[in-house]
Amino acid sequence: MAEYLQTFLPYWAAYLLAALVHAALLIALSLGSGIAFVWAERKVAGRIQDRLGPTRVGGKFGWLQTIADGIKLLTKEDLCPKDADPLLFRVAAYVSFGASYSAFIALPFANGWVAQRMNVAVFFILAVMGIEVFGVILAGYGSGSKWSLFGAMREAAQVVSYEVPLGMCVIVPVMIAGTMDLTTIANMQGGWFWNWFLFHDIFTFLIFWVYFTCATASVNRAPFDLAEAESELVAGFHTEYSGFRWLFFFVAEYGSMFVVSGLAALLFFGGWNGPIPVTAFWPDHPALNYLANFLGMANFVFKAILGVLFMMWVRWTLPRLRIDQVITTCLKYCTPLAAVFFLGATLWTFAFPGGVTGMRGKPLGAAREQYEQPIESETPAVQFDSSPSDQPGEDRVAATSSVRLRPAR
Amino acid sequence: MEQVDQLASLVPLLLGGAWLLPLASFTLIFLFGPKMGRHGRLAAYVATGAILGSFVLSITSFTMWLAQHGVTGAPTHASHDAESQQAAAEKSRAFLLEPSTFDPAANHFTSVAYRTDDHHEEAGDDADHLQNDHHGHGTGTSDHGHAAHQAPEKVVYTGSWYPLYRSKTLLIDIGYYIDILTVSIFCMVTLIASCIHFYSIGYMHEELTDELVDNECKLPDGTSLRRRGRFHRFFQYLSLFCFSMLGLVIAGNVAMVFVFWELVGICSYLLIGFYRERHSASTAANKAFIVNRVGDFGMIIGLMALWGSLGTFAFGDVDGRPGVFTLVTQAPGGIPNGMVRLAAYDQIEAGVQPTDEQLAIWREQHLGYGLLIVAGLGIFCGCVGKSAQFPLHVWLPDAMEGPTPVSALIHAATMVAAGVYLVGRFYPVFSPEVLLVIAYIGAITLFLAATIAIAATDIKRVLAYSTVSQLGYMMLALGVGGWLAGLFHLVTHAFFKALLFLCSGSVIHACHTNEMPLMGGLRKKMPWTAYTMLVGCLAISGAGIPFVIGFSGYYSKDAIIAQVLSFSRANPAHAPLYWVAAGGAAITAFYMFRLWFMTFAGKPRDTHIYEHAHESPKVMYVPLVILAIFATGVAWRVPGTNLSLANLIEDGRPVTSMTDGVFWSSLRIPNEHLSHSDVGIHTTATLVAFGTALSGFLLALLFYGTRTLNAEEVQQQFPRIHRFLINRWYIDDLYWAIFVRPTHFIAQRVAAFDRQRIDWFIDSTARWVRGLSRLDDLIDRYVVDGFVNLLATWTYGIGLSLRRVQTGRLRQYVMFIAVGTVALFVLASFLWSYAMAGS
Amino acid sequence: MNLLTQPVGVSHYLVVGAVLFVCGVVCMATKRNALGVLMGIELVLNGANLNFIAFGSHVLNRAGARTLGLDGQLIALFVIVLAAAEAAIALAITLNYYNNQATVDVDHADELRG
Amino acid sequence: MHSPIIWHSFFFLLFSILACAFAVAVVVTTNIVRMAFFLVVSLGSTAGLFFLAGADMVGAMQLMIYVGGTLVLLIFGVMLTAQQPFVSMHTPSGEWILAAIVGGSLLAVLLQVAWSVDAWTQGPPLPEAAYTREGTQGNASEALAHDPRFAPSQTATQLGFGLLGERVDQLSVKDPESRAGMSGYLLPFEIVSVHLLVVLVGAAYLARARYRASE
Repeated sequence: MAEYLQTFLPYWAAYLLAALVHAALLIALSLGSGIAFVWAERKVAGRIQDRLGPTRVGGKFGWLQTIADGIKLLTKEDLCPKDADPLLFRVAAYVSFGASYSAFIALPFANGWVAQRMNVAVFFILAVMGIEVFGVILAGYGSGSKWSLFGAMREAAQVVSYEVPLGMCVIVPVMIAGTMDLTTIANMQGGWFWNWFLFHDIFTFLIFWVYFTCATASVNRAPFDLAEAESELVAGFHTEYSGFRWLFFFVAEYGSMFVVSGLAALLFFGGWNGPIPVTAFWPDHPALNYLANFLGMANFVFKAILGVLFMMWVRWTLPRLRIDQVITTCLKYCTPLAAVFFLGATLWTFAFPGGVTGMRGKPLGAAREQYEQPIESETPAVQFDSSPSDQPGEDRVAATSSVRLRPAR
Repeated sequence: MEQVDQLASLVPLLLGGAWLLPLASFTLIFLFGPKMGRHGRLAAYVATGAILGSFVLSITSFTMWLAQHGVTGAPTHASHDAESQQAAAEKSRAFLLEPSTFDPAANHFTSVAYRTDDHHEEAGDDADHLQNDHHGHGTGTSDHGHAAHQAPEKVVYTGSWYPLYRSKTLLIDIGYYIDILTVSIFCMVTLIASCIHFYSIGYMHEELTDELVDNECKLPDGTSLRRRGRFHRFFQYLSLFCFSMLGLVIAGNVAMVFVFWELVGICSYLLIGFYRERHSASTAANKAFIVNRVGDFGMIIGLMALWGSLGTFAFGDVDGRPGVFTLVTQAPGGIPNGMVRLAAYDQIEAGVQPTDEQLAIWREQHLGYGLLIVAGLGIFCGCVGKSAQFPLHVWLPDAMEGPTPVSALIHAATMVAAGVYLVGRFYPVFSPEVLLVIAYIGAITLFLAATIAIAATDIKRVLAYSTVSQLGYMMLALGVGGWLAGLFHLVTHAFFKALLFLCSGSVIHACHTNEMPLMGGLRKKMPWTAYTMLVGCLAISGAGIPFVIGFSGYYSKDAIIAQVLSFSRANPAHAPLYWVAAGGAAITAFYMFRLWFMTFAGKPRDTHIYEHAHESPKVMYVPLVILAIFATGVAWRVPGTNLSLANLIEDGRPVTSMTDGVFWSSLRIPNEHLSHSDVGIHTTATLVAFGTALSGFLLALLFYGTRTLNAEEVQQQFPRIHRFLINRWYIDDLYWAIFVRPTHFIAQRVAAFDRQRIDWFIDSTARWVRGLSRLDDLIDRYVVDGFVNLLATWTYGIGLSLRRVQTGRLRQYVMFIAVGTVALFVLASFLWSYAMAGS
Repeated sequence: MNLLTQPVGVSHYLVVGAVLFVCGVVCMATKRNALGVLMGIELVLNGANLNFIAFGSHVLNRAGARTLGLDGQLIALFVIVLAAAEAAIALAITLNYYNNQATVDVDHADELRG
Repeated sequence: MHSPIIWHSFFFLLFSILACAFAVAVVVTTNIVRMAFFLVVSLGSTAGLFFLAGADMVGAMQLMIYVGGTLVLLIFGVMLTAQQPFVSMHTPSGEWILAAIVGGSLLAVLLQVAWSVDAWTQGPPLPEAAYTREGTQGNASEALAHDPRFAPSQTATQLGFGLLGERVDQLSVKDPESRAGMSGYLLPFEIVSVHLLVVLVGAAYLARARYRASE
């Protein structure tokens, strides 16, 4: 886009404009998704509780209820309590939202449709998601309220704890793929749905559930929403917030939900690859490729939304845990399970480097092939054990990748 | 055949068990002795039980042996089926040694089947002598007119329990050499030892107190010594003694014999010195030990001669390696190749094995024969010490200081028997010259001891000299070729001498004195003792009805005298031996009955002692009865069979022995069978023995029984002879003058030198060292310590001044670091630029 | 000199690192709060890390120049990990100190002064 | 000649100003929680600088460990040790002045060193074609693609191998003697792992509640 703009704008302006457009798109996405999710949550909650949910505003399904709420929030007064540390109180919401939003930078929506393709995308997403808790802590502390402080402390303890099993779960697909680049990971799961890492082996299937549990906890959703347990702490860390600032926390939470669900989709459900590889048979034409990518994005968003809906379903089904139960769940169940499945998956990958059903996927250690150089006169310092011809399906992956990898701009 | 093989493994097992049981008992008592019942009473039962167990095991193996091999040895029962024996031997993979092919004049021979309990291999260098036919059976006819008989193979089990050291040049095992002689001696030793154990339980009962008053040991203040009882200790030593003796008997090689030989010595030392607080006892123990060392010195020389020439100590073949016997008996002329080689070492090129022809030539030159004599004499030297033969007999009478059961054990079954046993065991190695020496030593001993015994008044000393004398008989018999006679007498003597000693012990127990002149008429007080002792006296005197029946001593002494007679006929130059033997028999009877009459007959000389005398308890006189029975009938033949002690021992006769002297070519050792079967010799001997014994008895009867003749008068008439005898031929005084006094003199001189010269030197050195140390002390204190203290002071001062820097304020530290960093940077850059500018 | 139109070199990073470092040092030197001192340490470590990254970067050095290469990043990684460990320990010490002294003022921690 | 803006330099400037400014803020402020916040921003910006220097793995690590972990820990500490809200401890002014002098001199020394080497002051030159007006007629994006500043960084795998002891970034070095010195970082990696475990245990031990002592 920047190249196109350069034709009629100054060089720097073109780039700035292009960047702004990209950013606006992402912000719109996160905000829009937030609005949609709030509505969906209300409807889901209603249905689960055997009622209708919003029905009035905007027609039969209450389409516009959230918009109305948003307008209400925007017009509310932005209060800052007397005991609060004004700077921290104000900044907390931005930190939280900024962190959640930053995660979208590395989240690919379709093949190549990513704000910044990163070599360490998985790691980056986890890292910035970890920063989100910082905003919560600042909010809790800066509010000068004991409810907020309690909430923040709980949140911090919980999120820091759950990052351990979460990281372990995420490592498994990364290990199977041999890379942390989300685009590559998703591309590896192309083809039929049994190529998804979820079905790679029994351990990945099991560890997905651990991942989802931990993800739910790390984005602070019920039944792990101790930080805002309204029955005990009024509203937890955002007790003192109102208006637009509160909205930031709200949107950040839903954004995070989308991010972890999207991450699940990318790591376990093939990302933008549908269960049936219809686009693989399309001829290689720019328009068709664009259409394929669009279809992929729809695929991905659908999967992510499914994850979010699943979280909602859980929220309105299970009661909230106590803080000790939360920590117990993390330390006594999730962490050992994740460790065991991680080991299992490692051994499985060793035992069946090519998968069991002709499944594709980059075997462990295949990543280093790119560093292998033709052996010359001297003996190389590093002798790699795997050679390309040993890997079934390797050529197909390469072929698919060459078709799929197209620059976004 | 199966049974034979089983026996070959079973008998060593049984006898080994019998051998080790006393060791177990010793160990037990050693570890837990004082805790065994009150005052260690249980120790007696442990020891007695152990020796009884040994006895049972010995008897068992004895019976099995008889059941398997029967008794064949007697010349009159030579009707054995050689064919079947031969077949049997081949089946059992025994290999036959061809005997005595070298000497057509050999007047007897026996072929030998060595049965080793492990599968033998090639027997080394002499393999061509093995696996031969029995053609030796047919060739060995006697040219003395003695009817040739087909004697069966001698049954010997040799083997090794545990190899201590094996190399090409030396072979030392814990092994065994078992023939019927071994088994018989085992039975004899264990039986007598059992009796003595039982007897000791009664005899030693006063040791069962916490405080025992030893009246014979006076303290400097005149009171008697009081000490704790040592009951368990006594039985501990007894067990060890039995173990050592049995080990000596079963030993398969001379090295092992030597070890147990020394063990026996140390046991005798311990037991003789049992009352160690008594000066006489400890001195006697020392004497016994030291005198024995003298003999052992000779024995070591003999051992070295054997090892240096033959490279083995083993009697029989072990694991296919030929033993001493094989080497000696197989070698033509009786001189083993090894000895010949060693003697001819200066004619042998290095590294070249001499051929058979060369060996034969050297052997013709009698090379190696000297070595054989040295070996024989050396071994015999040990026996002289152990068996108290003439030059070294002085320890035995002094050994009477030990408790009487110990005396019995030493004199009957163990220690002194060991020497005779070893001579018998080693018989094939003794050349005729050595045998002659043995015979003369035996004769001198016999006569000397017998004469001393006449004059002795101490009841135990009489017995002790009688033992020495009887041992002299045995040696004499062995020396004149009476292998059977010597060992026969050994066994019979063991029984009646044990009996006699135990009886005397009983008397001493009753009278609390050893002096015969204080006794008399005791037979009414203690009939069991008196009549068992009478049996013993009769036995030792060789009483019996000629040609019909007699006490055991009758047979054995008969055999000895017959053999000596035979020898003196064959070698007229050595006729005095015969006279000594015959005269000795008379003296024996005389002093024995003198003893008996003085003790038991007549009127009591000391009424006080007589009043207090009493019969011993049952535990003491029952063994006496048992021993008396054996002393009476041990030499009898079981009616209807040819099972008799003589035949048994005959079965154990060594394969062959040299008969003709080499250096002394006229010397001829007559065949023993000759003296048994030749009516002329045998009858003469019997009659002579009977006559001398009777005359001795009559003389004693006249002197002490009826008191027709007065012994005092005789003493007064021949005061010098009496003094000579009382003083034991002045031999002890001679030794004192020759050995002890010079030794004392040299020791005094050495001590004086030590005190005056060496001590002076050491003292002055010490003074020097002290001076130097003072100097060193000063240096250490002021120079070294001063330096160190100075350092410490400095360090302390610096620390004191530096502690102010430690403000405990963190931020200041950070400042220090930062300032330091900046300063370093500046300094470094300055230096760097300076260096740059310089270059 | 327009920074925007000129390629970034190692020196630029070094300057930033120096500033962070000095800030850290000054922070350590002026804060009485133990946790403030800890934060100063973090800053110092980051300044150092920045230098390692800069020296190892192929973006900031001219092609063919001798750089630390991957080692720079590896060392930075180790520094980060050790900094985390150090922070945990320091925090534990601080908490203990607080348990004993009821304050986190490092000026009170001078019981071992000389 | 028209000098175009280099976006790389722009972002560097942005992040470095943020980092330095907030670092100074950390020094200046007395409120400990604010300090923590400023530190977060400063370190986050440093992470950005890492990304810009092509060290994406280290940057992500910086975010993850420092910002997500260490500082959360620090704030825990703050909260656990604060007696009243927003406590601040004042340092005597003299020390401030002293610290400023020392810090200033240290900074001067460091800056002097930083600018003392010519090779360091200039980064790699830009491809001429990319930023000229004429260059846009050509294939500017292709030119940019060859500029390392804009190429996606690929150091994560290399770092992983480096930690496992295989220097895949140095495969081109053929000299065996040079290779001998590049054995990777497996041992330090293992030591650090164990070290972390020990720290974990030790910290838990040190910081555990002393119920028994207080009773």
